[in-house]
Amino acid sequence: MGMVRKISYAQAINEALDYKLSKDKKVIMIGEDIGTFGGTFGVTAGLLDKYGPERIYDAPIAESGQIGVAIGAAATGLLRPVFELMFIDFFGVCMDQIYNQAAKMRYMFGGKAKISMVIRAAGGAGMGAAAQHSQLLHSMFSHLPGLKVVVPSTPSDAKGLLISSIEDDDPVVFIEHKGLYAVKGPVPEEPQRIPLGVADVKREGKDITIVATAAMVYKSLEVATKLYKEGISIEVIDPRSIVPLDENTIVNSIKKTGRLVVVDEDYPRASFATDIAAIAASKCFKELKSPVKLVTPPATPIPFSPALEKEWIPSVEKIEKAVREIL
Amino acid sequence: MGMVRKISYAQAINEALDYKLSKDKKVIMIGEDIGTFGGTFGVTAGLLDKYGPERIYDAPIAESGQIGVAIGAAATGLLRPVFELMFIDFFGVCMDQIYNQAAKMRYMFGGKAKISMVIRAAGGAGMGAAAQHSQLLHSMFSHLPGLKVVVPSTPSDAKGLLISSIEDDDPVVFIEHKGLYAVKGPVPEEPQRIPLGVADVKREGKDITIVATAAMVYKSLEVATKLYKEGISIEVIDPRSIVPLDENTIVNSIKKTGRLVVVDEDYPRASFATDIAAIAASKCFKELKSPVKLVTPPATPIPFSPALEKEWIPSVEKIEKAVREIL
Amino acid sequence: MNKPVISEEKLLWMYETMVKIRVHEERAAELFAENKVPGFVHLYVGEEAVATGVVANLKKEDFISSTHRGHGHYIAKGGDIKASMAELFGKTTGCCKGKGGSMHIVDLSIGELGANGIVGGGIPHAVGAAMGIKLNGLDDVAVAFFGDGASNQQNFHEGINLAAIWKLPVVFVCENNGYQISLPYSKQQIINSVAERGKSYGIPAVSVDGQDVMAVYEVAKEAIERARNGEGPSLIEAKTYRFRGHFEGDPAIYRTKKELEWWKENKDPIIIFKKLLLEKNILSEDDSALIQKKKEEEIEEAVKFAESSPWPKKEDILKDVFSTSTKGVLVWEW
Amino acid sequence: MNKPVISEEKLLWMYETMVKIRVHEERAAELFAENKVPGFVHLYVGEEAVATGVVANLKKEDFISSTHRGHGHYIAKGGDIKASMAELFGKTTGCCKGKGGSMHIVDLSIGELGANGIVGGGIPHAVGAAMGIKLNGLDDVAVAFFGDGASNQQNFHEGINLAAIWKLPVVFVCENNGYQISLPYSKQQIINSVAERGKSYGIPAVSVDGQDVMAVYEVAKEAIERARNGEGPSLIEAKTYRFRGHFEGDPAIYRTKKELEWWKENKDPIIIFKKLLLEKNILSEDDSALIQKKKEEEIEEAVKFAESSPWPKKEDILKDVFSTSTKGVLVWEW
Ligand SMILES: Cc1ncc(C[n+]2csc(CCOP(=O)(O)OP(=O)(O)O)c2C)c(N)n1
Ligand SMILES: Cc1ncc(C[n+]2csc(CCOP(=O)(O)OP(=O)(O)O)c2C)c(N)n1
Ligand SMILES: [Mg+2]
Ligand SMILES: [Mg+2]
Repeated sequence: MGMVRKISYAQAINEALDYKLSKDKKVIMIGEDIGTFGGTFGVTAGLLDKYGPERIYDAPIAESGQIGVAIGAAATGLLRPVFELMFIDFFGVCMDQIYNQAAKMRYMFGGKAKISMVIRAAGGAGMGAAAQHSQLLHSMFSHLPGLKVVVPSTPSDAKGLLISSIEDDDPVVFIEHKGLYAVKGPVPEEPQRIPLGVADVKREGKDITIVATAAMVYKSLEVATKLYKEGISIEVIDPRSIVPLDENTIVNSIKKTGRLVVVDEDYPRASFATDIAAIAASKCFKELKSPVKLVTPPATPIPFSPALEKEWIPSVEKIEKAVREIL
Repeated sequence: MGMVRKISYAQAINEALDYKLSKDKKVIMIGEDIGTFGGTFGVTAGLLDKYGPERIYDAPIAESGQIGVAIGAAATGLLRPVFELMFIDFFGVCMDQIYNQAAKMRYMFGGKAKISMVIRAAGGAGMGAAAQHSQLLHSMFSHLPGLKVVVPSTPSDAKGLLISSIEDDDPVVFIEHKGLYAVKGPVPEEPQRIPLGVADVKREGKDITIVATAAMVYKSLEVATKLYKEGISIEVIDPRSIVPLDENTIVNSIKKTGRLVVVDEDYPRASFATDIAAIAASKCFKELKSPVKLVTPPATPIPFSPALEKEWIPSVEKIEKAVREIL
Repeated sequence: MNKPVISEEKLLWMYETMVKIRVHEERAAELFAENKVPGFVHLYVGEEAVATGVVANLKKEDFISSTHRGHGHYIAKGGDIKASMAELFGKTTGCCKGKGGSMHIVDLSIGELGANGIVGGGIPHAVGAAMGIKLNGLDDVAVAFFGDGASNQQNFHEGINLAAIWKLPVVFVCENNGYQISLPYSKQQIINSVAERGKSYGIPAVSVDGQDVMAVYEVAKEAIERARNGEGPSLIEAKTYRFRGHFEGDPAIYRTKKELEWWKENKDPIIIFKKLLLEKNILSEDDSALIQKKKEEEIEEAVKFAESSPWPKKEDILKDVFSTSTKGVLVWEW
Repeated sequence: MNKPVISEEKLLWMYETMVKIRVHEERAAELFAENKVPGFVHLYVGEEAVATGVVANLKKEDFISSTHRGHGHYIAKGGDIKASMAELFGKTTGCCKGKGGSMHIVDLSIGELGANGIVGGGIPHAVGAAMGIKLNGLDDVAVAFFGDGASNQQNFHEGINLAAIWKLPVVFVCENNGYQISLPYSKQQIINSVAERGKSYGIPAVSVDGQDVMAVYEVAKEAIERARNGEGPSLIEAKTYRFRGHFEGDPAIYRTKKELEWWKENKDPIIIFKKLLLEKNILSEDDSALIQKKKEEEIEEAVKFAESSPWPKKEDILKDVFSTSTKGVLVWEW
């Protein structure tokens, strides 16, 4: 096998969409500026030309209506919609459809409804986009039952997980970190699937476990590489999907290392970070050697000024400090 | 002082509303069926007659519009609206206004906006109201920065906390448990304030700490009373407000007892329960003597059938079992 | 427009359906009062002509989305009343295996996309069904039922506009029963009819007497044919009235007894339709009594089925969240 | 209707305001290109006559709610451009202390309720301000500005209907610039004008040439007077066009160069108004050049103020979440 080509996270997502649109006529897309404009972040470029306006729907600003349409279409079994919410921050205008409808229909209907749909959205801070355009929000979606939640960190994961998400028979919230769209990495041309619910150990280690998501995976790996030179061996786990969660990999790692740092860009309270910390406290108590550390933003909205935003986002320095504190 | 009279949780809330409406002309109410109907649960009975339709607005079904109106009115400083969302489950149709607007305005505007408003809503399971009318949802509101979150368990707390909430200059989500509306307890006639951010130790103990909210406080107390006869001394803490959280009282109790059970009716993942468990794991690690226990519903929507719903809600038996497991 | 010719068979189906709904709902009220049916129950008594007149134009493959007041839609569309009655009881034989209850009865196999506890929530679902229909080149249609209260809500505005711009085969049927719980229509909107809102979306809209099943049938026929012919969506307002409280247990203090009595005496859709069928000699008093009896028996059978059905089991709670296993889903011990 | 008589002073204020907005926005574009202003920046170039013509009828105590494209509204209402320019830079002297940026500029002291990053989000806020006005017996009014795209969204529908039934002193101004980012108006709605939607709510609605500040002024005057007189809300659609991309950095591939050039040549609101003022001898070419220069100096002063202002400090992050202390709010170490 030759060298695996490198493409960006955005291109990888585009490839996954293109692949599924080409293979399955039931797959359609609904969203704002996904057609002519090619997506606010260029992710859907070329798809309208290739598949036409009967598959790629450029919609008026009516997110509740749009996703409601996607849900109805999915419920009939006639389509498998991919709904693009331009920014995950806009969930609030369509949360009822996401959560009281899509997430619960299967359950409320005793398993009789199949809501095969994906909600793709851009998330994450770092662009100076302020409090209403910078959130990541995966915690909340994992809290609310009935949604699968995917937060890929690498181009290859993004492609493989998106194909699996579109093929999944349940509603999947697929959050793409804006700061990663331009990141390049090796991505196989062939449409390989990465199953939901399987964590990826991005680096093996034995002294301490870091669980990190999305952009925080890179910062955690940076710390792991740095501290390795000092003889500190850090295991970095990227759960990739938050629901389902690969508990085994996480629990086994914590049991092995006895130490846990959770690094996450979402708000800290009642969050993905506390979820993992609580897993440690209840399921790995015997093996835990030191207090669990959470490295997250503060419990505040996201400030606009670049001077503040860069401090708000968890930094390599803070991760390093947390690791040292519990070693 | 004579005997304190006993009134219901619903009446206590009505008294708090009545008191603030009578004392402050800026206080108004917006919601569905709060006027002529007196509220779906009878909580606002009599207020329309007393204060008229210019203070008590019976609104068409347009929750996003309603709360948006409340926010605008609050932002001007001209009014202090109390918005009633009939069921907290309906948050999804107005979440953007709750969360991207009310919660963040003060921050986004550099502290210049003052959003003095209360969002009252009924929550909680046990009525056979199924997946879209039975949730409690305080975790999610505590996760998202910018909202104060109150979940009272007793009539007296409900009255004192609601008066404080209406007088607070920030947006407060005030969740009333439907199963408690009929519960009676001693409530002072005078409008005493209970500050937000002060937990109430509903029972002192030394062997184990239970942190419980809303209806779960009663079940936890039941277990505490029962096990006391066996010589097990349980401390039951009701945080009353989740944001701000009285961390000190909780942390000190866990340090004292070395053991923690969190009992909560909200969904378990990335929740209030994991928040408290994570506090134990990170801030009380040295003193912890056994694994932390979470007693919550499963991570599923709420089933309709009474046969299922009663199993879904955390039971006295499950709380007792959890306590015994870590003793 | 010429009056459509309707077969006797269809007319009798309409009559039987209305009676069936009425009998079902009155029995459900009793069962609620006896504490056999828990939760919130919103009945369709008085509004039977709307669901019936509309659905009389639909075939099995067509879709409908429904509301919290959904029994009538379900029955008209051909839903199995044993399954729905068992659902009202919370039994495992229910159409949702006891997980949904009255506000969530559903039968996807006959295109019934589900009742809905969120007002307005189902409106865009019918639009989505219509999108599926159009893309698959089918000649089916979808119908969204909803109330006057719902027409003030986001999904009405957003759902209809999307259907209009994409020219989808869907019909929006607003059951204006004059109240949103306690709020009269006159305090919801300062216009005279929800149909006036059709202009906002550039679609045909009409208001019809919802107590006259023939009138409903006719306007629905036109709208549904337009949708089937690829001419896009329409809006129908059917002016109707509910003969019971908003939900069972509602003392309905917000309306006068006189108003209620007037509607019952003058605008009972079953009495009105029966009179017409008697006049036309399509129905005799004997036929009518027989239909009533037959429907009562059917409902009684459903009640027996529900009563004798088993309760769901504790472990069922963990099923049906996802189509895949619960691995990694629960996380927390239970 | 007789044309209202407008004082020369007001006419000159209108001209100066439009020039000020134009100069401000063109400078902001440069600053964005130079990476001095981060984030998303949506400029008002080409639409100056709308904010100006409407706000010319308002006093300081009146309220407006704004949008992501909010600089024009802020400037017209009298916002301090030093504070807003510093905000665009993210400096601590900004109107939001650097926490908001372009999408959140605000000045509550002059009734500017804030720009908004959520399309449609601000519409009901103006309605709420109007409720406050009415209850306090004031003679102020509130104006909600929003785009054509926003008129498809929930808050348009819900906000306007509430204002209508409660007869509140608010005016809804839709700035129909023909695009919702890349989606032309013709693909958003199949009607011809957002004003047609007024019928849904039973309120007066009118469409006006948004490039003609006098025309905007006149229809706004009527609507605002109606509101002040307790006669309830109105809807105005101002047909306009944005001369720049949706946000800075947008190559605007969704529209033709020809279309853009046509608007710039034939429908530049400043050129049109200047011509009128010259004809009427209210303005000379020299006056105009002087105004241009004065505005450039003002903006330059604001830019200098912004550039020389300090950055906010790390610890500021924790401030302004609540009016009370952070006790029990952060919980997690930071
Ligand atoms: C979004 C939302 N808001 C409020 C409710 C509570 N609620 C249930 S039914 C109802 C009234 C509905 O009125 P209408 O649409 O006219 O239907 P009807 O009950 O008259 O058939 C309300 C307010 C709800 N279920 N969902
Ligand atoms: C609820 C919501 N959906 C989508 C967006 C992304 N967005 C920002 S501006 C915009 C277009 C707005 O169009 P319009 O209302 O016509 O205003 P214009 O930009 O033309 O002034 C969109 C889609 C948003 N900010 N909020
Ligand atoms: Mg109604
Ligand atoms: Mg526009």
